[in-house]
Amino acid sequence: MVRDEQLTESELGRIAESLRDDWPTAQAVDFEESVEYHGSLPDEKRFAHVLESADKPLLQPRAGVPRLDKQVELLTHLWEEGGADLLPTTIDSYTRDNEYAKAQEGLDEARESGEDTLNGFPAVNHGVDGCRELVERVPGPIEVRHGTPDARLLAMVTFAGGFQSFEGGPISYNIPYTKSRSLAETIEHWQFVDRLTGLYTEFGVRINREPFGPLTGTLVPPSIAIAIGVVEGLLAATQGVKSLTLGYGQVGNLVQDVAALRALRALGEEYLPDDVTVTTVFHEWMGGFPPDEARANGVISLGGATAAFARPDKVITKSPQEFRGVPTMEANAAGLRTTRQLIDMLIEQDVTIDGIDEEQAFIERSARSLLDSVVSLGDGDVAQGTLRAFETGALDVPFAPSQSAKGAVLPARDDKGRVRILEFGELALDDEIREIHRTHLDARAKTEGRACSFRMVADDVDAISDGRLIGRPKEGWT
Amino acid sequence: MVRDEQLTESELGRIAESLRDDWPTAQAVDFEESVEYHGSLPDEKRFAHVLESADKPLLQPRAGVPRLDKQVELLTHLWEEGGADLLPTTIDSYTRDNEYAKAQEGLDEARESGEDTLNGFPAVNHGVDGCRELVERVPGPIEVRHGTPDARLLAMVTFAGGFQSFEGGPISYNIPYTKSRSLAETIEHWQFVDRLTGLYTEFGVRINREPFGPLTGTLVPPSIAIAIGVVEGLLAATQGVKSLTLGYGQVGNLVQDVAALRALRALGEEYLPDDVTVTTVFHEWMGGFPPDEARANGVISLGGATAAFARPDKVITKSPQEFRGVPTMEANAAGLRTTRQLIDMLIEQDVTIDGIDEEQAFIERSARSLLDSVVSLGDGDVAQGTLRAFETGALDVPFAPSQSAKGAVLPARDDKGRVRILEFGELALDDEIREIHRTHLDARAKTEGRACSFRMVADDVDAISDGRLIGRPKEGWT
Amino acid sequence: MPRTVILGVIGSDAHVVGITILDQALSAAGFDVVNLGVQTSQAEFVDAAKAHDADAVLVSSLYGHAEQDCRGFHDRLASDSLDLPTYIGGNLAVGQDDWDETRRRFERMGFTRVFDSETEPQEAIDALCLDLDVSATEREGSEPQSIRVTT
Amino acid sequence: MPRTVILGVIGSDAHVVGITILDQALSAAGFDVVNLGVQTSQAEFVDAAKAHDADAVLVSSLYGHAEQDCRGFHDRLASDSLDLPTYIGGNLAVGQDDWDETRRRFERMGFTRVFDSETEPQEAIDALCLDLDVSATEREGSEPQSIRVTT
Ligand code: B12
Ligand code: B12
Repeated sequence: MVRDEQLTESELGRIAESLRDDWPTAQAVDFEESVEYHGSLPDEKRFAHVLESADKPLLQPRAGVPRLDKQVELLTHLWEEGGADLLPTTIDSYTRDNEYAKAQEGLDEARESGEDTLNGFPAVNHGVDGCRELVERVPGPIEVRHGTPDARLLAMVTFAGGFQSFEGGPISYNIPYTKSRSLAETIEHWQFVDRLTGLYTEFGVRINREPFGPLTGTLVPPSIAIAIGVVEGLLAATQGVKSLTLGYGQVGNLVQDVAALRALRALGEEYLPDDVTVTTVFHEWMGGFPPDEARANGVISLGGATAAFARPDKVITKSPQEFRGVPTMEANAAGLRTTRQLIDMLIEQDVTIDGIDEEQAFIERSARSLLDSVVSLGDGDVAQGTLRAFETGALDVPFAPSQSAKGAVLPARDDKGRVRILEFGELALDDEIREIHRTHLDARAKTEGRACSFRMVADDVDAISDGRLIGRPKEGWT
Repeated sequence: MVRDEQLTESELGRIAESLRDDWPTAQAVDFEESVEYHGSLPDEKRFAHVLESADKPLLQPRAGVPRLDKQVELLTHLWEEGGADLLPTTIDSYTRDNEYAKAQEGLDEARESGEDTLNGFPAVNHGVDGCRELVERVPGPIEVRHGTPDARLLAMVTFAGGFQSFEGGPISYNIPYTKSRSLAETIEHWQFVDRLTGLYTEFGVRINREPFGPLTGTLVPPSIAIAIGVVEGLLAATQGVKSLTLGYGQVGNLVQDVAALRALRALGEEYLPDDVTVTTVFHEWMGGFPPDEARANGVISLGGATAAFARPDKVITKSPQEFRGVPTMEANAAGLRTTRQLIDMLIEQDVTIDGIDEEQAFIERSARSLLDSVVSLGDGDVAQGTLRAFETGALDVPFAPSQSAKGAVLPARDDKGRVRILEFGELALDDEIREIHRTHLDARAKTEGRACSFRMVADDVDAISDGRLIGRPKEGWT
Repeated sequence: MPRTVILGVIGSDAHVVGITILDQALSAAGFDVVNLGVQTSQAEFVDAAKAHDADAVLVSSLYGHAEQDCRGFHDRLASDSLDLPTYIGGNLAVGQDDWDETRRRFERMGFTRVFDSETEPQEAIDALCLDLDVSATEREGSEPQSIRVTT
Repeated sequence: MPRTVILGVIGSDAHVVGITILDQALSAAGFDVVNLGVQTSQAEFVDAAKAHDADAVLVSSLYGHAEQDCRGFHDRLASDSLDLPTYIGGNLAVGQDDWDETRRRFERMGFTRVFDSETEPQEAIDALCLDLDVSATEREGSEPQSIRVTT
C-alpha cells in the first residue's frame, strides 16, 4: 500500500535496476558520474539557481522536436529570437506511454525523411549522451516537460543527461493525461522520481520539480488546481525535493487569476516544509485557442498582462499558432516576445486591482477545505488521502479523461467571467462555499435568461476560441 | 481678426464660391442636392447615429489608398475580416497640402502603374461622385481622416460626397502637422468646416466632427490633449456642430489612460453646450512602434485592454506593421481582431483599478487651468484666447513642428510610467501643479541615478519601440 | 429509430474535451452515442462497432499522431466485414499543416469524411444525417441531456 | 574644427521627432547642426548647405513620399557645385517595402548613404565620422545640450 513515506535508498536502487532493461540507453545511467557531470555545468545553466534568484517573471516556451540538431536549433532560436529565460524540452507522446520502440520508429523516420512525425523529443531514445549534448549546446537552463504517468526511466536518463528541472506529478500527469492508469501506481512511480530528485539534491545538484498546475486546461476552478499542486508538493517534499515550482493555468479573469496565483504562493509556503523553496509558474491560457493568430495574440497578451500584475516567478507562454498544431519556431518566439512586451510595459506600473483579496480569501478557503479532506481521508497520510479523495470524488477535476477521477465536477463562468462550480459531485466543499458558487452562477443564468445546463458549460469551453470570455447564448443545439 | 462667432450664411457662401476654382471637382458640389442625397442613406451608414447609439466601444482602423476600387476592397476587407464597426478614409499628404495637382499625378500614376505611391485617398480628386460611389459600395459608416490644415474644399467635396464624419480641427491639424501655417488662418478655415457641418446638421444631416486628440502622438501630457480637444469642441459648437467626438491617444500607463479618458468625457460634457452630444475616442499608442510585429501586437493589446477598462465610445486601432509603413490590409484587419479579442475578453469583467480618481482629479485640475487661461487670455473669446495662449506658450504641445507653438514643453515619464512635464515653458499651470510634476520626475531621476535631461526624454520616446514603457538608462550618447 | 455511433479518441491521445462536446451534441440530436473515451485502440473501436451494430464510427485525434494511430484501421474494419461510414476529426497532423493535403491523406486511408479542428458539432450532425439517411422528422432531437460528463 | 551638417525633413512631411533626436545626438557628438525642421523644400536644403558651407546634408522622410520629394535633388546640388555626402533616412517607401530595393533606389538617386527607420543616431554619427574624416580626438563630443527642442 503506497504511503507518503520516503523511499529507502535500497528501494530506489532496486527500482532503478529493474528499469535498466526497459530500453538500451538505460544502461548508461551512472548516478555518481552524473552528479559530477552536473557539477561541471556553469551557474547560468542551473535551473533552480536561475529561477530562484530572478527578480521578475521569467519566460519559458514549450518546444520539442524529435531530432537532436533540430532541437538545439529550435531552443537556440527561442533563446535568441524569443528572448526565453528558461528552455524546455517537450517529450513526445510515445515516450509518455513508455513506448520507446514506437518512439524510436518515429525518430528513425524523422531522421530518414526529414519530416517530424513525432510530437516531441524522445529523450530516452537519445539517451544520456544525447541529452548532455543538448544541455551543452543550448544557451540556457533547460527543463523536461512531458505528461508521462510513469516517468521513472525518463527521469533517470534526463537527470543523468544534465537536465535540472522536471515537470509533472502523480496526479497532474495521470488525471488529465490518461484513461486507465491506476492512481496508486502513479503515486509510487512519482515517489521514485521525487526521491531521485531528492538524492541528487543531497549530493549538491538542486533539481527543480514542477507539478503540472493547469491539469485539463479547461475551466479548472483555481481551488482544485491549487489543492492538487500542494498535494503533489507535499508528496515531493517527503522524498527530499527542495526546489518546487507550483503551477496554475490562466482562466482569463484578471481578478481571479491574480488572486489564484497569490493563493497558490501563500498556501504553498504555508503547507510545505520550510526548507523547500516554493516558486510559482503561470501558464498562459491552456484551453482551446482562437483559430486566428490575431485573436490568439490577444489571448497571449492578456496572459502577459496578468503576469505583470501577479508577478509569478515564471510564465509558460503560448504561441499564436496554438489552435492549429505544434507551432513553427518563429511563431513560438513571437509568443514569447508578445508576452515580454506586455510584462515590460506593465510591470513598473504597480497596478492595484480591487477585489483581489476577497477572491483570494475565497480560493484559499476552498483549497484548504480540499486539502484538509485529503489529509483527513488518509488519516494523516497524504498518499492514501489522495487515493480516497479521488475515489470518493472529494477531489475531482473537470473534463478528466481518467477513470481514477469521478469526473463529476462541472465548471462554468459567472457574470464576470470567473470560473465557478456548477456541479460539485462529492467535492469536499461545504454548503456555504457551494452556496456562493451557486449564487454567482444563478446571477449569470438570470442575465442570460436560461437555466444552468451543459450547454452553458459547452459555450464557456468554446468562448475564448470564439473571441470572448463568457459563453453567452448563441444559436445551435441546446 | 478671427473671433469665436458663428459665420453668417453669406460668408459661408462667399468662401465656398471662392474655393470652387481650386480644383475642377469643386464645381459639382451642390448643398441642397447633397442634403437630399444624405437623406437617401440607410441608418447603418449614418455615422453619428451608429456611434452615439453604441453600447460598447466601436472599433475603427485607419486606411486609405489612392484608387477607388482598391479603397472599396480595403474597407470591405476591414469590415468583413477585421470586424470594424466604423470605416475610415485616410487622405493622402498632397491633398493635405492642398496640392491637388500633385495628388492627381500620384493618382494617375497609381492607376497606370498599379502601384500606390500616394499615402492616402485623394478625395477631392475623386470628387463628389467618386466619394458617393465609395460611400455606397462600402458596408458601413465612413469618416474622413486626414491632417489637413485648410480642409475647406475637402469638407465641401466629401460632405457632398456622403461622408458623415470628419476628423481634425484648427489646432490639432495645424500644430502637429505643419511648420509655418498661421494658427489664426487655420482657425478661420475650420470655422468654415464647422459651420458647413452645422448647416448640414440644421438640415437634418447630423455630421460628426472629431478633433484629433493625439496631437504629435509622442508623450503628450493628458491635460494638454484634453484642453486642446475641448477648445476645438467649443469652437466647433459655436458653428453649430452637434455631434462631437473628443479624442485622446494612449500613453501606455493604465491608470493615467483610464483617468484621462474619464477626464476628457467629464470636461467635454461640462464645457460644451448641452445640445452637443459628446462622445470619446481612444487612439491606440500613436508614438513609435516596435520594429517587430510580435511586440507590436503586445502594444496593440495593451490598447485593447485599456479600452475595455475605460470604455470610450470608439477605439482607433493600430496594426502590427505600424513601424514599417502603411500596413497591408491583412495586418490592418489583424490589429482590429487583436483589439477586439482583448475588449471582448475583458469588458464584462468589471475591473476596478485603484488610484484612477486621484489621477483624474489631477488631470482635470491641470486641464481646467489651461482652459481657463485660454478663455481669460481671449477676454472671453476662445478663438482669440487660443492665439494668445499659443503665442505666449500658455498652451503648448511637446514635439510640435509648428512655428505657431513655442515647443518649449518637454514631457517625461515618472517611475510608474505616467507622462509628466519636465519643462513647462510658459504653460499655464500654477506652481503647485508644477511641483507635483517635479516631485514625480525627481523620484524617477533618483531611481535611475541620473539627472532629468533631454536624454531621459529621448529614452522615453524610444522606450515602447525598445520593448518597455519607461526609458531606463542605456548605453550611448548622453 | 435512433442511429448508433461509436465515438472515441484513438491511440494514446488523452484530449477529451472535444468528444465530450460531440457526445452531448450528438445525443441531443437523437443519436445513440457509444463513447469509448480517450486512448482507445483500433481493436476497441472495431469491437464496439460490432457489439453495438453501429451505424458509424467517429474517430477523434488531437495530439498529432493520427496517421500512425490509424494505419490499418480500415483493413481491420473490412476483415470484420464492417462497412460503415467512418469519420475522423481534430488536429490530424503535427504542426502547421496544409489542410487539403491532410484531408486527402486521411481520405486515401479510407475515412468517409475528414474534419478539421474548426468543426462545429452541427457539421458532424448534418453529415451523419446525410450519410445515414436520417429523415427530417427523426432529426427533431431529444431533450437536452443531463449535466453529467461521460468519460 | 566642428563639422557642419544640414538636417531637415523634406517635402510636406511633418514628422519631427526623429530629427529632434538626431539633432540632439549629433550636437552632443560635436557636430554643428543646422536644423531646418520639417516641411523643408529642396531649395531650402541647397541654400542652407551653401550658406553654412556645410560638410554634409541629412535628409529625413517618414511619410512615404520620399521618392517624389527627392527627384532632382542631386542635380540641384550639382548645379550649385555642391559636392558633399548626402544621407537620407526614415520610412522611405509607402507600405511594407523590400528594404534592399528601397535602399538601392535611393542610392541610384545619388544619396551617399541610405538609412532605414531602425537606425540609431549612433550609426549616423559613425558614418559621418568616417565620411568626413573626423579623427578620434575630435570625436570626444561636447557637453550634453540644453533641454530645449529646436524646431
Ligand atoms: C486542452 C489541451 C490539452 C489538455 C487536454 C486535457 C484533456 N485531457 O482533454 C492537456 C494540457 C492535458 C494537453 C496535453 C497535450 N497536448 Co494538447 N491541447 C489542448 C488545446 C489547448 C485545446 C484542446 C481542446 O480541448 N479544445 C476544445 C475542444 C472543444 O475542441 P477540439 O478538441 O478541437 O474538438 C472539436 C473539433 O476539433 C472537432 N473534433 C474533434 N474530434 C473530432 C472527431 C470527429 C469525427 C469530428 C466530426 C469532429 C471532431 O469537434 C470538437 C468539438 O467542437 C489544444 C490546442 C487548441 N485547440 O487550442 C492543444 C493541442 C491539441 N495539444 C497538443 C499537444 C501536442 C499535446 C501534448 C502531446 C503535449 C503538450 N503540448 O503538452 C499533450 C498530449 C497528451 C496526450 N497524451 O494526449 C497539440 C497537438 C499538436 C498537433 N496536432 O500538431 C495542440 C494542437 C496544441 C499545440 N498547438 O501544440 N492538451
Ligand atoms: C508619431 C507619428 C506621427 C505623428 C507625427 C507628429 C510629428 N509632427 O512628429 C502624427 C500623428 C502627426 C503623424 C502623422 C502622419 N503620419 Co505618421 N507616424 C508616427 C509614428 C507612429 C512614429 C514616428 C516617430 O516619431 N518615431 C520616433 C522617432 C524617434 O523615430 P523616427 O521618426 O523613425 O526617426 C528615427 C529613424 O527613422 C532615423 N532617421 C529618421 N530620419 C533620418 C534621416 C537620416 C539621415 C538618418 C541617418 C536617420 C534618420 O533616426 C531617427 C532617430 O532614431 C510612425 C510609425 C512608427 N515609426 O512607429 C508613423 C508613420 C511614420 N506615419 C505615417 C503616415 C502615413 C502619416 C500620415 C501621412 C498619415 C496618417 N497616418 O495620419 C501623417 C503625415 C503628416 C505629415 N504631413 O507628415 C506612416 C508612414 C507610411 C509609410 N512610409 O509607408 C508611418 C510609418 C505609420 C504607418 N505605418 O502608416 N504621424
